[in-house]
Amino acid sequence: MKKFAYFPGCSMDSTAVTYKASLEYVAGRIGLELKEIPDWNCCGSTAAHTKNEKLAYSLAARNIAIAEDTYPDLDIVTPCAACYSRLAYAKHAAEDEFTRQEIERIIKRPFKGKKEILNFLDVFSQEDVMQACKENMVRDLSGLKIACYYGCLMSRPRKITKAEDIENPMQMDKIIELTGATAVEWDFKTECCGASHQVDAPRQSRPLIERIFRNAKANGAQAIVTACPLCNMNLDMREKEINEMFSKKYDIPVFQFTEILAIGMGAGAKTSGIHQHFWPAFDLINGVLRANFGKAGK
Amino acid sequence: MEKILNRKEGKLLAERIAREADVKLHECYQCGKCSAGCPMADAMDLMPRQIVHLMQLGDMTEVMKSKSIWLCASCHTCVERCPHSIDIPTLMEKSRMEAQRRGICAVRDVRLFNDIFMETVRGFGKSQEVILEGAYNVTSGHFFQDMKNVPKMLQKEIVRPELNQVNAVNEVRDIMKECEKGGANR
Amino acid sequence: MARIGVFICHCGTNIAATVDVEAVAAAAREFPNVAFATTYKYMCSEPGQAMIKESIEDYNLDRIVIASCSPRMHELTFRKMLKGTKINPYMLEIANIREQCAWVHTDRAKATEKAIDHVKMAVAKVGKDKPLTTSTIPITKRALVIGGGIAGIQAALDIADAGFDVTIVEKEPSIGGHMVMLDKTFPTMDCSACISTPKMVDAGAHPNITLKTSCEVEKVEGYVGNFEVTIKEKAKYVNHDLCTGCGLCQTKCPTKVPSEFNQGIGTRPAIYIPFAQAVPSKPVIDPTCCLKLTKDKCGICEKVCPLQAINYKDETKYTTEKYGAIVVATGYELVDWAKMYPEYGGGKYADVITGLQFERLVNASGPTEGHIVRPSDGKEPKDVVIVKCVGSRDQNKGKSYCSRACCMYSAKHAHQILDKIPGSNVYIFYMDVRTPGKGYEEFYDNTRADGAQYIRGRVSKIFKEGDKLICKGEDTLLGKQVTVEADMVILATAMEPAANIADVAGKLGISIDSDRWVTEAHPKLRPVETQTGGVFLCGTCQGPKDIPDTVAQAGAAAAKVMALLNHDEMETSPMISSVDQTKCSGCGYCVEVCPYKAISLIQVPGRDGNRKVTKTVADVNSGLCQGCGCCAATCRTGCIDLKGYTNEQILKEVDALCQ
Amino acid sequence: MSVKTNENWEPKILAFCCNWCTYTGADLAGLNRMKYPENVRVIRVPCSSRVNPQFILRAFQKGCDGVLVCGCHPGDCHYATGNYFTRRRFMLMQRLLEYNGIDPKRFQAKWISGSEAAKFRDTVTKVSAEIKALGPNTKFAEPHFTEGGDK
Repeated sequence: MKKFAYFPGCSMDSTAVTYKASLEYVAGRIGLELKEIPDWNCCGSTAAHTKNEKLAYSLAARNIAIAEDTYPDLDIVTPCAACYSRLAYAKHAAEDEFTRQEIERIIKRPFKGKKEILNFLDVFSQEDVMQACKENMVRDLSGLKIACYYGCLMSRPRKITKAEDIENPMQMDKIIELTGATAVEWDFKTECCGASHQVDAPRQSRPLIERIFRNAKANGAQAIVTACPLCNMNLDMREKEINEMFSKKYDIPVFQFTEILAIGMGAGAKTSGIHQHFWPAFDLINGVLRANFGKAGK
Repeated sequence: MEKILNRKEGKLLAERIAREADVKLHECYQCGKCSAGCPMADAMDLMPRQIVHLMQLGDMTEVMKSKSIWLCASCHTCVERCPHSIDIPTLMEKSRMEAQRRGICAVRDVRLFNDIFMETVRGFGKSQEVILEGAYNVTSGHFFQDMKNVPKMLQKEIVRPELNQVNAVNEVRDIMKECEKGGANR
Repeated sequence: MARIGVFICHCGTNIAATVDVEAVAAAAREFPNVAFATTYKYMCSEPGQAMIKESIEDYNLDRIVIASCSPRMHELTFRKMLKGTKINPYMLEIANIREQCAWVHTDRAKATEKAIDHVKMAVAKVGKDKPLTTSTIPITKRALVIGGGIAGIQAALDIADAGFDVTIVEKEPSIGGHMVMLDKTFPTMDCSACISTPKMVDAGAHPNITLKTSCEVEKVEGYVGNFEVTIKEKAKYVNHDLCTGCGLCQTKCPTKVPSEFNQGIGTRPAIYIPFAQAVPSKPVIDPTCCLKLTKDKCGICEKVCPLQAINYKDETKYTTEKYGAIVVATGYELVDWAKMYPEYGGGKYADVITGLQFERLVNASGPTEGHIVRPSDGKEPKDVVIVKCVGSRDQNKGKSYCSRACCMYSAKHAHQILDKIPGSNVYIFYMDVRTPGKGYEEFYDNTRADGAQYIRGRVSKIFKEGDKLICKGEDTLLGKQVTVEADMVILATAMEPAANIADVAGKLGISIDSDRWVTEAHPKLRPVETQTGGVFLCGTCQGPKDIPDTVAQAGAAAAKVMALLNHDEMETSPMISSVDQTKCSGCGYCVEVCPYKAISLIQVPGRDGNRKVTKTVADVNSGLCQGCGCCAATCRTGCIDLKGYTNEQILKEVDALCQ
Repeated sequence: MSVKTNENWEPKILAFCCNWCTYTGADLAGLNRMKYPENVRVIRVPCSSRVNPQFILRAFQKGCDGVLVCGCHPGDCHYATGNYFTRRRFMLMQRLLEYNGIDPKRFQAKWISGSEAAKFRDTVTKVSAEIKALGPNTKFAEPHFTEGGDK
């Protein structure tokens, strides 16, 4: 149906297995063709731009340059919020002709920087993609209350992301509601989860995760859904630790939005990836599906 | 220590950083909305607002000595809510680069993590979460951090032992070399 | 042969220090037609003027050039001086050798050379000056006030008391504006309604005042002293001549929509009197929600009305009337904070309210009868947060200006909460506390004594957890993040001009600034006048202000109107366009470019050889023409010229310079 | 006729300034004691739209080296719309002059408000320097001879 140049990012090949599996499943179902950018490299993430501005632009720009060459007609899509941000920054930097030429000199490739950079929320909230998802729904997740967590980098800074609403975005809410699930109104959609500092400044950044769980719970969410490998891992992997650290009893599984879509489209636990979570997620989904099973016929 | 305001050794540096970040320092009237919404503020020794104020005073020494510039998560909450759209993350970032050039670093671990991250990229062209975490734990001395999760990761096939590498890894190395020319971090 | 006198001013040392005035005088004596040239210490002083007058007599001068300060400074002074001589006041040119010469240059030789050039150009121009006489136009002794808030009411009362007819045009069904919504007024804590409703009644009953509610200005034509204004009266669907205001209809109406007067807290019916003390106290039907008018159902009000005053077929009416002066008092609205601040919930929390909503909550005649309760659940709030500068002092999200009244009304709100709810806590997040007014600082002191906790910092986020609204701020004096778990939040929301101000300003030909506030003619010396003659302003249409300032300004505007209407006729500037109709080809280009619609095409008898014909020519209305000269530069045959700045005069200046 | 290459040569520049904005701005520059080159002479007009293209042609004809037309910013005209006409009129004018071999730098239209004294100073300084660099205008000028011939 639609084709994109695809920049997976480093996490997609390692920790984000569930995202990868569910994305591939959903893309297959709705006919989304993702053409991986050949021999892509790390976008530099947070580390590069804290050290060296030119390096940050250039690492990201190499990938865009390859895509420009290989898939001249396709927009670039990336599953990771950090990659999205870095690629979009590089595109923004290229608006300045002097910087663009400097980047070309460094990466030794032609670099126009005109391609659209999209994240998967952008793609899935396109009307025809949404329609295709809707048509492929076979299960009903009614009753499941979800807090959609967008994180920082897909919203901010606005000059890079061109996001409509940076405090209360609605793209993901609309997408997951295709499954019948309810997106709850909550206030930490775009608050930082501190992922970039969880390794090097854990003591200072763990409370950020706790605040997100707290607000999600206070607003009645049973699950949190993300659209980024880093956000997802940060919340999912550390939920247990947070409970111990802050003496809390959060029981809020953390999904990728593609997992929820995959389940709605009929994927099993393995295919959707929900058996691979750190914090157990199977029971919640199973419970919802069982409760809805009787109603399905009507 | 008493601060003598009319000695403005860091004034030029502060002004240059502000210019590069496209910030008009005088616009800040210290409302504190940045710091109020900053997720990392609790861990910072100087509030983001105070960083801007020190730059207004031209006191870059104190800015570069602070932990705050290393703890900024670049989440951009401050700049979006600021009444004058003051780009604090970029001020922080540029101050951090200046501090690095002078060998000042108040939060060693952050710098270490960034260095290791970039070295794995230099080595493979892609970041390697396993090597990254391992190397960081060894060099930082936080040996067991996040280690509880490793067995589970392997068991659930979340992390596979094989490494990802860019074929044209030399190309990436060249880019890094080129960018590091003429002063490591400019 | 012209006999020109040239008078060069030293202006103390202001000019003489940089310009060799004697050399200028010597040079001037050599210019053609100059009969006399001299210098003097201060030309504008009384002895200076006397010296000029004597010289006119002694040397039989018929026109003069004065080389001195800017003509913007003393042109009028010297014209007045000439009134007492044999020379026409317009036979005068000023050479600006102070502001645009002595003060901006340091090289004495070059400055002197420039001063000589300036005098040369003025001499060249004055040679072609012609005597001009002012004409007069009659003045319509009636005033129109646009806006029926406290500013408009006060201005109308003052003008009416002076004996002139006044019409108030108000777009809402009642006059009263925002002041009548308020509960108490700072710093005296007078009951706002108690002091404003008598004024509303006075305005309604005044023999010289006509109220036109539910009306808007549709079109304005004419000029100072002679405006012709078309007023659009929206359909009320109730015949106010028959209606006695018994109010039966509104008790029976089944429709309920949010009440504008109560700021959305509480409802009103579709046929409604906006509030109890409304003037006129007669209902109107809101056609956007009335069942009869939208769906042709219901019709209950018509059935219950004992006087058959309901008329569903009522239509918009237009009337045109003449006025001599117009007062703009269109007031303010609150900014739409919900659109600007998603981080404060963007309007999704019922208990995050504006200051004006709080006024209705705390008002004894409001929807809660003065009980301060949360709009969401009717519970009494114990911990209240007030956030200042919402929408103001915020270039990024709102307006850059200070909204001026918020510091005081926030202090008032804090005082009221602490007074009415025992054991309550009020936290006020502020950046600066601005209290420049009589008794204002003392009021702020008292509010702190009442127990209001002032915290210096802007709130970054307001979100809900459970029953509480969590407000996150920084106490910038501590340098620490602080959080208040509040029951209710009041946002001190900024004022902005009325939504349709650009439209009104366009019709009146007055200017508005980038924030849409109406621009006064001079910020210090002409604060209630606009650039357009006969149009005055008062109140918050000019900028945020509190009630005392508004009322004072209304009085000032009224005084200006009275001064104008007190004359039977007025002088007009003679420096306007005139058409040489013998040369005019009637192309009409001038008609199109004139910003004042002062030029029209008329038919005049003319001659084509021996034949008598009628020909079309341009004609200038001297009352409308403001003397911009655009037509003169547009005219293809050169038949329109601007008196005082004729083509010939300016070309002479150009030639003089280039000699 | 030889082109004057005297280093002390000062251009003759004529500025038409509208009474309400630029003339006021120029007065303000004086009030603030700002300094700018002496070679600009101001003619006061009620509105920049009063300036007839004929005036400009005459100035160039008579050997003026540069002409400046200044008025209120578009949208801020004291006479509501006058400066829009100025803008259109002089965009054409500049192209016409260019077509006739007059460097467009010799004829410029600028918007300077009554409060922009510094802008007036900067504009005059810049235009003066530009025209000085261009040298004397000889295009339409009627040849005029200086005392003792021009060598």
